[in-house]
Amino acid sequence: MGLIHAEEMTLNIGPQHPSTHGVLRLKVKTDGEIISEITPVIGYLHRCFEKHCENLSYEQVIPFTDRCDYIAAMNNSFGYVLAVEKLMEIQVPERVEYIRVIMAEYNRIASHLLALGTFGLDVGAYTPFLYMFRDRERILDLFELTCGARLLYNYMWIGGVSHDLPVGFMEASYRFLDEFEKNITEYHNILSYNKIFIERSADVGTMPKEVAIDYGVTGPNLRGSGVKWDLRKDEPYSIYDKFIFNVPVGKGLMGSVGDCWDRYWVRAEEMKESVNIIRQALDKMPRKGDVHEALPKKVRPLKGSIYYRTESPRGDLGYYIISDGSSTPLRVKMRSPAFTALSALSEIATGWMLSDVLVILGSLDIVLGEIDR
Amino acid sequence: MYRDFGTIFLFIIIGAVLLIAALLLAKILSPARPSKNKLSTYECGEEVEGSSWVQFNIRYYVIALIFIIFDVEVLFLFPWAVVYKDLGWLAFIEMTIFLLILIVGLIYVWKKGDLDWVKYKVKYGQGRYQKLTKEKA
Amino acid sequence: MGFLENRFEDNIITAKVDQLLSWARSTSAWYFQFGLACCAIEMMATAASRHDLERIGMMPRSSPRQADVMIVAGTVTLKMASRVKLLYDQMADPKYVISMGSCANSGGPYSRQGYHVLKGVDQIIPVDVYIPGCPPRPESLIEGLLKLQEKIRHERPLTKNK
Amino acid sequence: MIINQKVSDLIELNFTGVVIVSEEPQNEFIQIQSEKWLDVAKYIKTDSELKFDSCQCITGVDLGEDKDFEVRYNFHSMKLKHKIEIRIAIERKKPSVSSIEQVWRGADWLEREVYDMYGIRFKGHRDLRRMLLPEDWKGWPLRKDYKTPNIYNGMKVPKVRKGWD
Repeated sequence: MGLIHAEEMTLNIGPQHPSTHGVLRLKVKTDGEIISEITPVIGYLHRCFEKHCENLSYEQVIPFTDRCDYIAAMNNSFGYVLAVEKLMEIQVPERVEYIRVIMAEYNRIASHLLALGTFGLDVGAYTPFLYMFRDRERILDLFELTCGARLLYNYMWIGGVSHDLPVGFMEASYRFLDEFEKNITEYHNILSYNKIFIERSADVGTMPKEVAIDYGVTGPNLRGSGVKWDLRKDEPYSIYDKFIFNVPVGKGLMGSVGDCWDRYWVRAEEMKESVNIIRQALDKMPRKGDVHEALPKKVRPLKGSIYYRTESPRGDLGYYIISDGSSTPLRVKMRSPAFTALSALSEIATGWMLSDVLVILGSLDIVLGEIDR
Repeated sequence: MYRDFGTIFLFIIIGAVLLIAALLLAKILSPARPSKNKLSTYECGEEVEGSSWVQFNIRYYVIALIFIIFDVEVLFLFPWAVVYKDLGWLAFIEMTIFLLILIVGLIYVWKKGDLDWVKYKVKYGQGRYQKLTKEKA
Repeated sequence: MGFLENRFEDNIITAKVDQLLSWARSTSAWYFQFGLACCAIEMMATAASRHDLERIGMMPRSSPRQADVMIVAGTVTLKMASRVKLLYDQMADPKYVISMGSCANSGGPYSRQGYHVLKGVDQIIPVDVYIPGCPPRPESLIEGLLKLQEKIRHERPLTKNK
Repeated sequence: MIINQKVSDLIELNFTGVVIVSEEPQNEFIQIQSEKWLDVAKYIKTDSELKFDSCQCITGVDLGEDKDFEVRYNFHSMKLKHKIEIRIAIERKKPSVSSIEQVWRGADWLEREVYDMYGIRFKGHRDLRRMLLPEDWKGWPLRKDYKTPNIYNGMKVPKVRKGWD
């Protein structure tokens, strides 16, 4: 049978596809059902973020950082704001630090809920998506309570936050957190230990530790491969050193270390850790304090540059800001974690079947707004 | 006897009518504005590269052949099963011989590995895909 | 043109048949899953459990052949524009377009320095309903869809020159 | 930061005359020349004391209309948990620097994006194409002297002035 030569067919899992999580195109060479070569083509959502940063002042850039990673907008602007404050050596009051950590962690839970829900969709389970969006809506209500917006908040300002916490926020949070803890175990029962889900995602698309580090993959994808690296723990920024939480690392419970199931499991466990952080933050938060206290009159950092990293739900979100003393930055470069995660896709997904490749893509949890910037 | 044929004929008529009605209704009512772009093949918004008339892997042909063989085998079993009661032991022995021959064929095909539908070429396979990992080039 | 389309005079019978046809089309307008950016997440949230889109008869379809409404949810960049045009052409008639979010309406926040952003999707495809907002709230998206359904309901597919 | 001083001394030890002492003390970085950059890169990845195994971020910078370009690399070591920043100045007429794509696989896409935005050619890069913009896009957008094109494939690019302002 070796004489008969089988050609390969080139397919486009193109910009418009239900499971590419946005406008990503995968040029795929298939031999029957097996993928022999994948080249991701991106740029369909390149919205010139860095060009905007060179023409807008520092505080005008904040809404654009929200729109880069639109699923975790709080974490994005949190990273940018911290970078500029470090550049200007602004010391933010205690209460603002706590509010920012609470908002960032809530946004992490909301982003992970969306990631797990759509990953369930990729594997073919429709109902967990609806369960998880029901809880995500509850978190969006809390955001709406504080800053009026559901998805893109422009909440983090340089030196403070836009609104103080409203009156009913604390009780609503406690009520939500108690119910949400029970829901996480419910999600584990529906999806994580579901036989078909394990069959489809365990041992599939394993990413060894060396490949992950070499490609610069960070965040839950890296922790899924067994590397214990979390910026909140290893390079504590803001007030993360005041909280006690552990960092879940992939242990290969259902398959090998670093497979799709592990990345999914790490995200599910991280949600529990975020709930702990929020609880501790809500207890220890100083009740009084004006949030607009440290707002600078003119945002005009002195000449210099800084590379500041924070832990976004997708990984190491880095901002490289160069200021030339004027009120508009000379250059802002956003190091996007999903960008490097996607660059590892062609390495770990060759040789799998077409349907497995989409499961691997879903487990990497990429957002195209952040990749194309 | 003839009444039965009548009902079958009636079924055929109703089936045909329903089928044609469904197709015609759609053809009549829907606005048809064919254009070159509309008739081009849909590939997620991209122009199509290459063609789908490629030489497929041979294993699909072999699998199809094996399926047809065992499908026809079941075909022979149906009439036999209907009149099985009044044929007695002789028919039973004949049928078991027939089945045995085919089972030998199945074992041969299974051992030869033609039933392996999928030939993975995984780069970092672990766990159940361990043996499929390509030798580290 | 279709066999029966725009063929009859305007009288009581064709008016009633038109009403029936348009009503049937309006209550089952399947939308074409075409999420580009942040508005796609709001579209997903609208289609999910709290604000359900299926109760107004709109089911997500991922192929242009089976969809009636194309919701352009997000920023249309210049690289994506030719694909949007091709996908719109590949949709089956009768087809409608909803431009969701200020990025699709007019380039939105990216209209000044966005060298790679198309300033409004109506430069390449005809748009039926514009929904303002960045991203529009699920309620405003549903209001836009209801306005589109109202527009479909008043169409007259069978009568001449209407 | 002590690590920064140790790294520049080690590089100075192995590759004499590469490190340029720069006047900007505020941040920890090492300015080096671009000639022997590939060997320095291999050295800092494999050296037992440094082990920078993860290339975090590559940033292209256009310092001004007539000034030079600059490429800034941020490296990080997962094992020894320290990080440094290396800067390389590139002259504006024929911008090119040797590519470190074979050393860190993550640098492949980052370099292609810097090429796409600034036109800095990375010598030795196996597949240097535009990363984000379409292939037939003319010009390098993030350069300070970049003019937005008026028409691209028949679509008006700049905002239509009439009626919108």
